Amino acid sequence: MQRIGVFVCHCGTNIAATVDVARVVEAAAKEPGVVHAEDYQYMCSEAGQLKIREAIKEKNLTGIVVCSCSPRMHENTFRQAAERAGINPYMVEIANIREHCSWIHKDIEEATEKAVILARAAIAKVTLNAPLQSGTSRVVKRALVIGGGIAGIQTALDIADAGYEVDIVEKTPSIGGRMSQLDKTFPTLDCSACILTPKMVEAAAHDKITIYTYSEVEKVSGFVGDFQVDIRKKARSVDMSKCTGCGVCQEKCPSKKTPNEFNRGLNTRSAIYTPFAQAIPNVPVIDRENCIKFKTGKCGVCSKVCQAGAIDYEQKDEIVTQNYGAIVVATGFDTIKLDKFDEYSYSTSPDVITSLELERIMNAAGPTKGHLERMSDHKPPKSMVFIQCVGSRCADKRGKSYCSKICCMYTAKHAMLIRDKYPDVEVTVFYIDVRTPGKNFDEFYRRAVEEYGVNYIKGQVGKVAEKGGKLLVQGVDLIDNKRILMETDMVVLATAIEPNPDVRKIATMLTASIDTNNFLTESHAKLRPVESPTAGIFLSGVCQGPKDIPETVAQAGAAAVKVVGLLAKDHLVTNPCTAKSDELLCNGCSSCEKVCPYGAISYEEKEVNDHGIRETRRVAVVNSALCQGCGACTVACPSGAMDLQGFSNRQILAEVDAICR
Amino acid sequence: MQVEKTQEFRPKIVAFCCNWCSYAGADLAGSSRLAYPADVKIIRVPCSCRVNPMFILRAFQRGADGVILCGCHPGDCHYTTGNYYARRRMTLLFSMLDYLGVENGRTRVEWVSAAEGVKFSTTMNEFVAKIHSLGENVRLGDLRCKKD
Amino acid sequence: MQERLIERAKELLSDGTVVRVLGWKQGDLGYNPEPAYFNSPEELKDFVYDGFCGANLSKYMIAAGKMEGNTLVFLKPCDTYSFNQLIKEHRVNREKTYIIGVGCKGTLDIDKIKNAGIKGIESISQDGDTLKIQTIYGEKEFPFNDALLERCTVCKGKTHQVYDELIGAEEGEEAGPAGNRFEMVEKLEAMTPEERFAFWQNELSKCIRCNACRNVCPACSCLKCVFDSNKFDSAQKANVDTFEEQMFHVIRAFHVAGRCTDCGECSRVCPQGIPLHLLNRKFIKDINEFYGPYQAGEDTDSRAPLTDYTFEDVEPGIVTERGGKH
Amino acid sequence: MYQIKKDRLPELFAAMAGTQDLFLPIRKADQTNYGLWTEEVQVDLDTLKTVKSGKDCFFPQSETLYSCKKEDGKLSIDPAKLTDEPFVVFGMRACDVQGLKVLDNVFLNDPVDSFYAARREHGTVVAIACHEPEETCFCKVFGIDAANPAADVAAWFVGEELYWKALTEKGEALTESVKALFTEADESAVEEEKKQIQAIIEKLPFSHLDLSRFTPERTMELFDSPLWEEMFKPCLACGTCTFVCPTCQCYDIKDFDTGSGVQRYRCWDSCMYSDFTMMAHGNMRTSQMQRFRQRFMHKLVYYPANNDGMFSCVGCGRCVSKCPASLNIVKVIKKLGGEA
Amino acid sequence: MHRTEQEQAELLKEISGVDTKKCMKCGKCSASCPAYEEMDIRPHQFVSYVQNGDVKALLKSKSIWKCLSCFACVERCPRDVKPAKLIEAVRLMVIRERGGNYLTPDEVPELLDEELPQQLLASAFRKYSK
Repeated sequence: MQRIGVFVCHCGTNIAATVDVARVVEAAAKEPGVVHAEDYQYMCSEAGQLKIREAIKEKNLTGIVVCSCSPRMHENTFRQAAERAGINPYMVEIANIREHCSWIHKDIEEATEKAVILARAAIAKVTLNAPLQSGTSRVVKRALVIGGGIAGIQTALDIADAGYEVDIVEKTPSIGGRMSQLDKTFPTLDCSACILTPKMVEAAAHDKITIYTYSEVEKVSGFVGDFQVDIRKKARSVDMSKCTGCGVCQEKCPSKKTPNEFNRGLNTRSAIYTPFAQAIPNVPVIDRENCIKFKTGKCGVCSKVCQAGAIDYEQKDEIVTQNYGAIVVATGFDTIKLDKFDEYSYSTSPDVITSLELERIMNAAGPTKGHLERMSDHKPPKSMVFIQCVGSRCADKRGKSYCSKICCMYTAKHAMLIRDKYPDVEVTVFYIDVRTPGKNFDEFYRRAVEEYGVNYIKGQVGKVAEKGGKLLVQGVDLIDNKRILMETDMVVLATAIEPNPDVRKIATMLTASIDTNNFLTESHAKLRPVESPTAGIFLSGVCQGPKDIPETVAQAGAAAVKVVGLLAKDHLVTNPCTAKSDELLCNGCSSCEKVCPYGAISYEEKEVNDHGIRETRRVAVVNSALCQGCGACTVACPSGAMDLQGFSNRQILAEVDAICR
Repeated sequence: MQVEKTQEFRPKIVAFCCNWCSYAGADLAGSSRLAYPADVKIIRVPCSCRVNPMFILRAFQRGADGVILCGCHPGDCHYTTGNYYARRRMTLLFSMLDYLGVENGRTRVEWVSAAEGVKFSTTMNEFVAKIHSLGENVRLGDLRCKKD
Repeated sequence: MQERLIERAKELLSDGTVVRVLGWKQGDLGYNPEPAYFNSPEELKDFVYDGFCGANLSKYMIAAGKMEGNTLVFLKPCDTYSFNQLIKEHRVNREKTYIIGVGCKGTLDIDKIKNAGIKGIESISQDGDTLKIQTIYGEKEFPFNDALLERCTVCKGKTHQVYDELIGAEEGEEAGPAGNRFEMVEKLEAMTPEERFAFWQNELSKCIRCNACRNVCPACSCLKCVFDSNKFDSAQKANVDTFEEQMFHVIRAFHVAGRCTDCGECSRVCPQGIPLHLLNRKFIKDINEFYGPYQAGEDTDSRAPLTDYTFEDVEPGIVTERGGKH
Repeated sequence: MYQIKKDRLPELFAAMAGTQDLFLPIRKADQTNYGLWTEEVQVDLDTLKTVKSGKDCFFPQSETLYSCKKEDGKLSIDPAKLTDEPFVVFGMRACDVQGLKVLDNVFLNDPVDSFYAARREHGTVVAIACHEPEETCFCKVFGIDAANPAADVAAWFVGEELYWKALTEKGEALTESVKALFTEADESAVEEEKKQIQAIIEKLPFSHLDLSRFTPERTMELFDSPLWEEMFKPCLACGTCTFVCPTCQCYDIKDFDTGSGVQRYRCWDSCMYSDFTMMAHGNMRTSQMQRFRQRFMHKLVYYPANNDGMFSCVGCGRCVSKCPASLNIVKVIKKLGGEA
Repeated sequence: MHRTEQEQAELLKEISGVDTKKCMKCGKCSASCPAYEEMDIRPHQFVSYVQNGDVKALLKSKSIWKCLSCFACVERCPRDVKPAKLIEAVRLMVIRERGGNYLTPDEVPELLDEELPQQLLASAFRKYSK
């Protein structure tokens, strides 16, 4: 029989003003097993904790119930106090009589009665508590960053600079990400490549950073401190150690009709290609789907022209298995598909483009070598219309409910750059709101209007139609309350951004939670913004929510610090509230295994002695290092063999009974 | 056994709340001083998927008049998938209880995030009101557990 | 057909494919054959296969799988669903089992015959669509179809889901009478909660907690049932209170939900004639409606509905919204 | 001997129930079991065998022995009240009546079971002769005469009449209390019925089972028979046979925590259950074969050995018709008795 | 029955099923409207007028007879506000206030016009049959 001590906290007047603390003590003292009950002003104070420690020693207590604030607040405090007095910290239960009682009830009678019942439930539970031992698990001093954009690069650099090994896995043939596609950046208008390339080079040169490009994460197992990850290095068909990056192969490649992804399909590329000139690594890949050699078996031009003999058609995908202590997700974003926005004629007119396409058009290395021209007839436009919020702030299924955050600013940038370089081009921006929170942002936008004469019209465009080589824009000016019907040469859509479509697959592998928009969920919206609720998984960049470059870089650094904080530990303490299977009751039916999100349950053929019957049975075994203690298995188990330590069937039933008594 | 007709009906309500979202939501309701009747007593479980149908039946056996299960919103489960299993289990269980002729308002599932103190409080107020309208649970109780 | 089965069993015993045969043995009344093991060709003289061989032998294969050597088992089409489900749950040993899928014309319910007032039955024989019943009170006749077990009036079909060979189950065989198996469930759903409560009170109060339903159920294959262990303080041997009837049957149905193949054994064996299949079918109906059609035992590797989910699953509130009457 | 028209039976029931509880076969949800008579119930005297025997009326499936409570550190015990009011059980059959005698030997001998004794003392049994015995019946094997049930009152249905004859003092007293409803009748009225019943019984398939091998001397031989291993195999280990049996008397004692106290109750147990006679060290019968053997050895060997040769089977045949695996005591008697 | 303007606004929301609070004032409805130039009060204004309880102006507006019920605004509204349903509701309110049909079904054929869009006809007939 447990010897239980009950400690009722006044919390100043927070509890004592609505709960008759003395009556709670009196009632608790009568409960079976209770040998000590007292109250105190502030149980969490050093003096309060001392009372607990003294009582444990004097009365030989084996179980502690503290009636106080939420266990989310001070459970740890009281567990530590108990531990210091020599009893197992998991022999402590909290009755939440503040948040769940005194703060929400006014009537003292009612509140006191409820506090007594909550205390009773905690006493009933602690009666069945058993000492639990936390285990420890190792921390592998190596981090994985998934995604090699600016977020991933920055995170990797910061972790590596702190002295830990980092691997970057990038799906495309080069690191650089979206930022490498941008021409200029707001609000300072510096060239994107000029500020990104040095970072890329730094990452590539860093002796603590290993970069896997053209690679994907294939499988993740393990848990915080010790994830095991399979990385699939897709066959590049080019030997990285031999290639000099001379580029002859790309020039000579006869298959040049593949839409160029880097230029958003505005021009084409060869089947063997590097996405862009500054690519890191500067080693091409063969796109096997479009390569004549792979399609027909004939050709082999690249192999013939390669002086270094780097072309290797036989190369196979390779799986690299590596252990990591922490994983950072930096999978970034893409623009949404516009197939549901027919009113803007995006899919029918080549002169209606997205902002990201405009970036490529404006870029000196882009499809037009930086000349602003219409994609239909390659003539320079005389007027341009920008439409904001295309697919953002949408309540219906066509778009996204959120604000994409960056569009207002890049549109101002585009408008400004165009007016600067081509002053004769009329630029009109249709907007709903102009949102410019950020340092020097509103000033930037005002300059576009005031200095560069960009025409901002409040009102969404209803329709864009092609008419005689021109685009007819039908809108409305909400300020003047008049219809606008204007002809223009180009229309640029500020297309909503969305998380990279691959993120759902990755999140599932990582058991990291994801919201309805596919953004990864942070552990706490305010206080833990760069951590996933899944321990050991961190978030960097737009995968967590829309953000611009400075914010991304800031978050990348923050994620890196969190990773470093984790990797700096020698070992981690594991949660002892894990599932446990009673092998005498287990049928080996596999129901539990199917619902375990952590792959913590496996099966063994085990010799059991069931009351004298000896036989070999297939029984479930829980890996307590993997188990996170959710309890899904305990309900899936029909025989009741699976139970959860710390929240056992009998403990919860005891609470139910005590409450309903 | 005589039930005092004059005495005001004070329902017994058990609320199972997952540790990560709903229990925190209840804490937020508390720190925001959002009142709900004292008839509701919360049991903390790690996840909504920890709640066994037997716990719910047991509560009714012991005289509970209503049982509510709160967990993280689908997609937000701390354990990724727990509430999806809970959702199926509870849907089927509630449907079965309804089929047996138990008033279906006596059981409820609500997804309450840690940020939804208001929702927690409103939900509990609504639920208590519903149980008041249904009255005492007689169809799923155990006579032996009635205090006489 | 019986002769063909015996012949084949003898062959398989003689050539060493199997060391024992699990089938049905002639009873001492016209209608009570029992499941039995036959260890030698000679013992097979007592083998019988007729309309009263309703017993689903799948569950016996859990025990048989632990015995030395291979076992030949005869499975009717609907029994094979149970066997498959047991394979899925790692409860039987497929390697050590030789399955002969036997054709089935429907199995019979002796109580239906007795309830029609036919007493003192000495023997029963089939003549076309009619059962000829010899009793001490004279000869009686009874239509074959009227004597079918409820489950056979809503036959799942004549296709075996797993077997090594088939006997008497020819291709394209007509399915049995295919009634709507959810008819009674729907009827109950259409009642008011008060009526439903009264219906189930009436039925469940008959329960004597003999556990026949559980022990015969191929899905109830737990080594130790929760109702026999103290894990939930749920071990009770009798229904001391009506709550216990509800608790036992609801939880049992819940535990087999998504695993129950609707073999109907529970209702067949209940000494008090409680229509237990109506509980299981309610879950089956709900699962089909909420999560898409699912037939347990059709395969050996799919996820059961309760160990699966989709992001878009209906919310438990559907029960209130759908509501039924109040 | 008295007689009363069948259609006046409701009046008879009302008269008996006026002064005491009346239990009789009631049809509910398509099954017939003993229950308390009220005007609403559907009395069913046509069904030969109720699902559960009338044993329930004297030895209920579960009954509370006492309840206890702890309040303010003090324990109080409240024993259950023993039956102290008279009651009538109407409609039992000869086999069930014999079943009570089997129970009597167990519960009324020292140490006396006070709960059972109180019910036996206050209960009056009216038994009906079996008009149409069925193929599962084999009471004759145990020397029971279904045409002459040996209860407090014996009754016969002949045509539209019920004939009534008190056999004991309790029976006389009951008869006295409802005599106003009866008319006098002649014993000869039921002679033909009795003969008919006995003639049918002669023809029943199980009426001539040979019990000669079931003797105390053969205990070990029967116990060690290799046949058990073969016979038990289809057994599902359910308790159907036990719970429908009029003579099974094993019970388990359990505690129920009501939340505010503890109720100690007893309920029928079944030797078929794996936790039957489970003790702290484990179970002495570890296999189903052993439990299966226990049931039949008890009925056919151990009990008679201790009770002057009285078998604790009465041939009611309930297990024959209810066993889910079609096992039954008849198959055992035949097999062990050397017939099959 | 006499209603205050605020009650009328509530009624309009109820009839139309429109939640005017969802409007983010982007103007896409008006920008999409083919009858925009004909209207004195524009589709986007209908939403804010109802939101502000200014129903009298709407009841008098000629816009309600100019709306073609083409549902372009409903289709394109990013916030799923459905201005056309609101306009339809105002129309209904006018018709009901006038105390019944002021055109009989026989009169409809006379008004038929080859160029009249089918949708308008359907919607007009619905209006008259109320």
